[in-house]
Amino acid sequence: MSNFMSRKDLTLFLGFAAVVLLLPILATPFGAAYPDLLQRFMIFGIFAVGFNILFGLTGYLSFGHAAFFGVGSYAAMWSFKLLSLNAIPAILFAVVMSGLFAVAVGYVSLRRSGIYFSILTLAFAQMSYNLAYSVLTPITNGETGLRMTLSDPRVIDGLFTSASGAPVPSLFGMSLSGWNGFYFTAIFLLATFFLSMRISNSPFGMMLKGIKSNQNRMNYTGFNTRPYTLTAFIISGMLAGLAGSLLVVTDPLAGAERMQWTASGEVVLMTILGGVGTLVGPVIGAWLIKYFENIFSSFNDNVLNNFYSFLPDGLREVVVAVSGKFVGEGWHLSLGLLFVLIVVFLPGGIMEGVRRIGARFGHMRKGSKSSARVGATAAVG
Amino acid sequence: MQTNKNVVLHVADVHKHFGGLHALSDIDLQVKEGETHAIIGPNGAGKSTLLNVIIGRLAPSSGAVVFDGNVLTGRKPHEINQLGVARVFQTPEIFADLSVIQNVMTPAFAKRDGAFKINMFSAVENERAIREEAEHMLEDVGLIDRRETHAGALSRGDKRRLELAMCLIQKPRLLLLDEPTAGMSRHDTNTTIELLKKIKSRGMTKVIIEHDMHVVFSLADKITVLAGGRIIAEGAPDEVRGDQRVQEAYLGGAH
Amino acid sequence: SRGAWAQDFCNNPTGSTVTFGLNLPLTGAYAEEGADEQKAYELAIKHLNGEGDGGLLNVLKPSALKGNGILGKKVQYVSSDSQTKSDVARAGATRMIERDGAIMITGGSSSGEAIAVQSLCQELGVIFMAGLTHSNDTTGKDKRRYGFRHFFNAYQSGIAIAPVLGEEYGKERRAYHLTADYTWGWTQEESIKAATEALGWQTVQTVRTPLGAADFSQYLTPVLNSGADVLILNHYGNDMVNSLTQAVQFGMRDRQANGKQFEVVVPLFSELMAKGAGENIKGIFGTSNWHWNLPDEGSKAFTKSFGAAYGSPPSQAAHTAYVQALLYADACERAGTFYPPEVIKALEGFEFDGMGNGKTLYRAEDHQCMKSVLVVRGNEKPTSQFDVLNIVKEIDRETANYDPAIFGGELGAAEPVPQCR
Amino acid sequence: MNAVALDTKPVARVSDQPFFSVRDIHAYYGESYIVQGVTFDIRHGEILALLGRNGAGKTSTLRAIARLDDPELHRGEIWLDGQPIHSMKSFQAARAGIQLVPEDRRIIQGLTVEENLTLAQVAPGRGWEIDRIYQHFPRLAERRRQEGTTLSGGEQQMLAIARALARDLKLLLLDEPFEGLAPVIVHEIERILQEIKALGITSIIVEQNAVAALKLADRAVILDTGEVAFTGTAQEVLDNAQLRNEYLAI
Amino acid sequence: MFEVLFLQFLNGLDKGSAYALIALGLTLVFGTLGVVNFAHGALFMIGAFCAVTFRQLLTLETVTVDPNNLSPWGTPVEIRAPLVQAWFGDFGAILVNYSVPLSLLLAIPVMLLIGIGMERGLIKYFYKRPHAEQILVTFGLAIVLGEIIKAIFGPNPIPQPMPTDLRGAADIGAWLGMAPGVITYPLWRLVYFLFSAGIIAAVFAFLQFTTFGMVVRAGMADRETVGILGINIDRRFTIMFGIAAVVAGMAGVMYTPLLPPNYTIGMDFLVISFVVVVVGGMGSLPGAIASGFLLGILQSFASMTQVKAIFPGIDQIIIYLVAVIILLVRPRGLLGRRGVMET
Ligand SMILES: Nc1ncnc2c1ncn2[C@@H]1O[C@H](COP(=O)(O)OP(=O)(O)OP(=O)(O)O)[C@@H](O)[C@H]1O
Ligand SMILES: Nc1ncnc2c1ncn2[C@@H]1O[C@H](COP(=O)(O)OP(=O)(O)OP(=O)(O)O)[C@@H](O)[C@H]1O
Ligand SMILES: [Mg+2]
Ligand SMILES: [Mg+2]
Repeated sequence: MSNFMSRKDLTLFLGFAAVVLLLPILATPFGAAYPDLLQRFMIFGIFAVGFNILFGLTGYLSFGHAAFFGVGSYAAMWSFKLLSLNAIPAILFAVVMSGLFAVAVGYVSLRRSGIYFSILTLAFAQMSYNLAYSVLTPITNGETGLRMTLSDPRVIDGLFTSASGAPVPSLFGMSLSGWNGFYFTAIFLLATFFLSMRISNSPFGMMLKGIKSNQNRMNYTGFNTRPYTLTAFIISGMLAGLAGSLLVVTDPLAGAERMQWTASGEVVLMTILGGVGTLVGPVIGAWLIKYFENIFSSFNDNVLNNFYSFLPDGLREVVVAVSGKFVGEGWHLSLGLLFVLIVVFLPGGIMEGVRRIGARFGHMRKGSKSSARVGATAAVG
Repeated sequence: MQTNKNVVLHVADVHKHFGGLHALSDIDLQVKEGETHAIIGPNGAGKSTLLNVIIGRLAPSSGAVVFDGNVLTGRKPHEINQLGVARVFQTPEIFADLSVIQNVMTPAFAKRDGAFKINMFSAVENERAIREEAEHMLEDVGLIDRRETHAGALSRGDKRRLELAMCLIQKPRLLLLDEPTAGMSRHDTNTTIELLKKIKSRGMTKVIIEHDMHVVFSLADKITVLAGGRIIAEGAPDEVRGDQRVQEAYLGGAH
Repeated sequence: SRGAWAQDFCNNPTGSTVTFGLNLPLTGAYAEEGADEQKAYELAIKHLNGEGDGGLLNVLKPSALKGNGILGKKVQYVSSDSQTKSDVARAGATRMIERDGAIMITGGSSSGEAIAVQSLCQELGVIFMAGLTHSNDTTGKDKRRYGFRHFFNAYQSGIAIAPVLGEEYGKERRAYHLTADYTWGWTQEESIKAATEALGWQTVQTVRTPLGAADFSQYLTPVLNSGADVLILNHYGNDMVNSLTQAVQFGMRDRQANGKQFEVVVPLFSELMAKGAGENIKGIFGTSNWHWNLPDEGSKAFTKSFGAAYGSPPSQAAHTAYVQALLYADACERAGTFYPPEVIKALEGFEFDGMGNGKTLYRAEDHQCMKSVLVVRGNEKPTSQFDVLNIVKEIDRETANYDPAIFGGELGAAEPVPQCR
Repeated sequence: MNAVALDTKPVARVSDQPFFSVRDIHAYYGESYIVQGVTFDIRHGEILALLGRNGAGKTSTLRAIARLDDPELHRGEIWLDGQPIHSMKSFQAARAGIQLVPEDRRIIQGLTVEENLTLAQVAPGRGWEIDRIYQHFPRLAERRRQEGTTLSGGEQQMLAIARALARDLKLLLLDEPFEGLAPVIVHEIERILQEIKALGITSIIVEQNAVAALKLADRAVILDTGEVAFTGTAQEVLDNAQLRNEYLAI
Repeated sequence: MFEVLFLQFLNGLDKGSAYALIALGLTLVFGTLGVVNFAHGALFMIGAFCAVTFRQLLTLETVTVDPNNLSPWGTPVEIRAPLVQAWFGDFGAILVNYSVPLSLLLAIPVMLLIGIGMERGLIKYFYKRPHAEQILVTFGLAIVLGEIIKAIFGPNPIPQPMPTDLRGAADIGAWLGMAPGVITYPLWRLVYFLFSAGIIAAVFAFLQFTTFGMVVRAGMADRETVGILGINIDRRFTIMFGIAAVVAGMAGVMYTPLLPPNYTIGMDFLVISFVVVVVGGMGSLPGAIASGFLLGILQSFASMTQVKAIFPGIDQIIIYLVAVIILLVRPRGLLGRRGVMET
């Protein structure tokens, strides 16, 4: 272990693993402790962590990562329809397909940098989305989304058993819905987290950071930067595909909206919210946004009324009316406010905020000169 | 003189013009193994342009650059570096977001692993060999106590020394220095001179652009004087110092 | 006795209450439909629990409802924002089933959503009472044993509107279709095309337009010189509002073609869309599932209690939502249990009256309600901002009927009941 | 913006009253405390040489005086000819007559040589006319249409100084004006600075080439790790060998 | 065939002018100030709702209820009397009729205030911050603004009738001496085209032929140095932002008759306008405008059934396809400046 993992990393990883695996308990007070949401926490955590490998380390802001997510979903679903209900081949197939797609898109898009790169990726994703929704319907089943049916061939399964009842994904016969699904996805999140930890501490990761910092210098230092950026792009594309496939494993439907630019934007927001380039940040960002989408949106007036039942009627109506603006159909509003407040008060995202608070306390103990990473040089641009 | 030594760098009658402006005209230059070749000349003479052509940042309008059998013109910067050519820029080019030590380790990896290698599963902090090498380098240039500083936060002179370290750690066969001591305190200039002398003794070939005559005359084996994009004089330091045209074109009576 | 399956089905309500899961588009372009549906559900739940004026409880015939909740359990609800996206809708439904113990899921404002959630409910063994969904597939090739639709469909729109178009515009017409390029649009185009061609109309051209193409000019100009004299817009929601508005600007309604007045037809639209289209909807033919100014007792009663509660008449979305809630409750009462297979049995082939569309049959073969369908027309001189549509004709159930076999699909089995947790 | 309260009451100028004075300024880059209580005065028309090792804080001090955003001035006062510079933003300080020639020249990308000069005359307070500048810097005249950032290092240095002269300046801050200049040009710049001095423009010059700097300067301040290590006349520095090799190694 | 092509070309110009106008506003803050402004669509939307508000003010009604006459849903029937007409008679009617163009008078000051307020209150602090954070803050802002509009006006589109004289179609064919009725085009779209052309020309002149433009470009390249030269760059940036907001708002106002606005209308235009700006090249007004027209025209032709017959679904992707091709052929879009947001 220690030969390629420092004690600090080890503790971080163990801590993270503990939190993830205890979520069913930890999330209870927040009303989030049910399989489906926790599965999504895991899945979008993977998505965001993978995205961060490209954006956070290499500095290339892709605005089309949802495309790989979508490809992963469709690929996995086709594997369920044609090959087997077993999740493993589906996931492998999905990761390979999204990887291939990433090679193609990355190879073209990485010829440009900065905003030009972003728009290229956006363009590819939007094309995928529009086509998936319309002319590619034979492959994607368009608006209604791709689902399994009793009549699917499923050649591999056919060899062993004759299908009975509604088809659902499984792991060698073990159902993957509910809590099984959660632990199944959790394992993948931990693996992904471990991978990204490794990458950012490895020489490879340092090269990526170098590219982010000064690509020019990297070239004159003897690095061929293109393969590095392409590798990062493919890895994050494959992880997006993995996430996409896990989403159909736990919820067997592949819809086109998950490729739309808003979905690409969502993962960008998740990453920034949590903290670009940090290890844990993207995961937190993903959890936060999914929590708003699923829980805040569910607080309708009668929930609020129960919540504020301790208040006298007149007052309660007012309070409910006011807070009703921010939850239920108003949940978007609070999400928007959250974005603004976070970036105004915690520049650099949640993790950066945490780091600073930590530093503050550090100062109180040793009030000496510290060379904080501030300054025109870093900030301008 | 080391006339018997073989030529490593040959700039074969290079022209470079920007629109109407002839920044370089029929430059023909030969640098010998292990030699320290200084290029001096008034501002705007074309010195940096010449280095840019050698390093592949600019394509010459005509002519070619040959480094030890390999034609450099048309090659990618990273290929040229991998052939063993490193450069210090006139305005420091460093990794502003990385720590000082990481700045120096990165080129070491390029030297060891080549232009591209995916090694994800070794942790940087366990790359002992490279780290120690980098620390020695930092001691040599006197930045060791700023090891962990964020390089963007260095003072100008410190940035220069850092960039020098980044090039030296690669032990290039040919080192191109564009005003390495500009803006360095006299004290650090002297240490830098010592450092460069030490490397010279290890037989590294150097092309150095410098305005500080003190530096030039204490390092150079051979001096080429550029003016208006042409070579106006070439030879051993004393010859050049004596040369009349050099006097008015460059030294301007002083020294 | 029925006690046998006491525990072994999803969210079997053990306490004194039973929970409905409302899956509504609260944000996005269909938010107003969502809001209207939510009002209707809240009203229905009040009435089921015996509060308020009882609404349609009094007119539903036959009715097993007692106004004391369902099987003596007080009805309450949880809701989620479907954002009119299949993924999100499924996430919401799953939450309401897994976390909030919803016994039944209902709502929605698009066929994509409906079909996605319906298949989910099949997997989890929870009954889905579809809200606003018009695609043939919902009760056609994507029908499910656990899913039920009260709303009518594109095919019936075709059957209903064709004769009226024949009377109004004659049999010698050349139609040009602009169709939203996704499943619902296609099924509607198909149905209307078939119905109008049966009349003797020709179809000049059918053009697919991207979903959410804000500006349709590049699709409208070719219509002008295509030799067509009717433009049929198979668009819904904002697409419809925009394409109609722009078609009118292109002078479609005040031009002559083939010696006839050029006409625009929008096979499906709702009051809300009509409001959005403003002036431009006047005189436009379309179909509706229901409209508040129907003369029958049920419609009157519903309009009254909805208006009393919210100060405005209900939309067709509100109506279908309300009715679905009551029908489910009634089925449970008749089945005497919440056990889905029994409730399904109670709904399949159930025939009732008094809910606004005359005698209605929940068809066993495809879980599609068979009832009368309305042909409506944009009101030329509205008396209030709610009075945007006039009923031109009520097409009776027999005419609107069709053979469920034509769309294929499989309902699947009701038992064994899947276990949701 | 800055910690010091605005104080506008005009200060009567007594003849021996310093023209420019820095009073105990403390400046930070974010967390890191760099300029640690620097104090000095300059009389009208004087040139002050600000010397010290790399990283001593010379540039930071100049930047603080020019009121740039970082380093951030937390404490201390800066007075120019009775104006409270410490309570100004950089553009106000510039209008008050402070002109910084930054250490890496900061020629503006995407603008031609001429645009770089006209830019300096947009804000109120014109200095030399452009023609006059071209007379003094013929090389710039030749390249007036070239993009400023493609000039050679020395040409850029000239442009940076010219840009300062294009403004009506009371105090000129030069950060390593000789860096990267050929001896001939160094002489040329020295000559220009002499002229400027003759015009009675007060200047502070930061330079590693201490000899050249001290030749020009009347007085000198030596910084060490953000604090003043020595204040006195230029001659004193040249005479004091111990001082020279401790801080300047000359 | 010819008339079809000609009409599609007109559509192209019209669409193009719409894209160009929206992109123009965006490129002022995004292309020039380098702020990734996801709230630009929201500004467009607010503009549109200025038109809505203006009309609602003009059509204010006195509502009296008649208790002994109930509506079918049981509420008393309302008798409504329009105020403005009551006061100004015919003139009032004219006002209402021309509400859309007139609402520009409301939109311009309002948008200016909103723009300046936004910049001073929030964006100002983000010039130096990484683009990532600009995205987050402006996106959040966009959501908030959208939700506020939704809270006030509801989620349903609100139709804005255009002035009666500008309804219907102009017979361009006849103007060009062809048979009447062959080439007719909606008057309002022509008006819109001329309007955007005017605005574009005005802004263009202002930024290209005054030093203001140069100063702002310089300020973007290096704020610090521009400050050293005594220029108060912050104020200029604020003004830029104000102009951008006004341009966006006016585009929104004039678009309402074509597109009944609801609170999502901004987001619908956001992506496309980013594509237009980048394809035009960062920091280049002419580029943004050129690419606006280019994409508009190509989109129109791509939507023709003849074309779609050959490439199914091409109209779905044409914009993005063209974007990809252009960015691969020309590294900085059509006319992009070096070093603007390339890293
Ligand atoms: N990209 C370019 N476009 C136009 N002219 C250029 C370009 N790059 C350099 N020049 C011109 O070429 C000439 C040589 O420039 P170069 O930077 O090589 O001079 P130098 O010898 O390095 O001067 P210094 O010692 O001041 O650095 C200068 O006059 C410069 O203006
Ligand atoms: N942006 C910054 N952020 C943090 N620290 C900085 C920053 N810039 C400079 N420093 C630190 O402030 C100290 C003084 O730097 P400064 O540039 O003022 O030195 P200097 O005297 O100008 O040195 P040189 O002669 O090399 O230019 C140095 O230790 C440097 O590391
Ligand atoms: Mg040079
Ligand atoms: Mg300095």
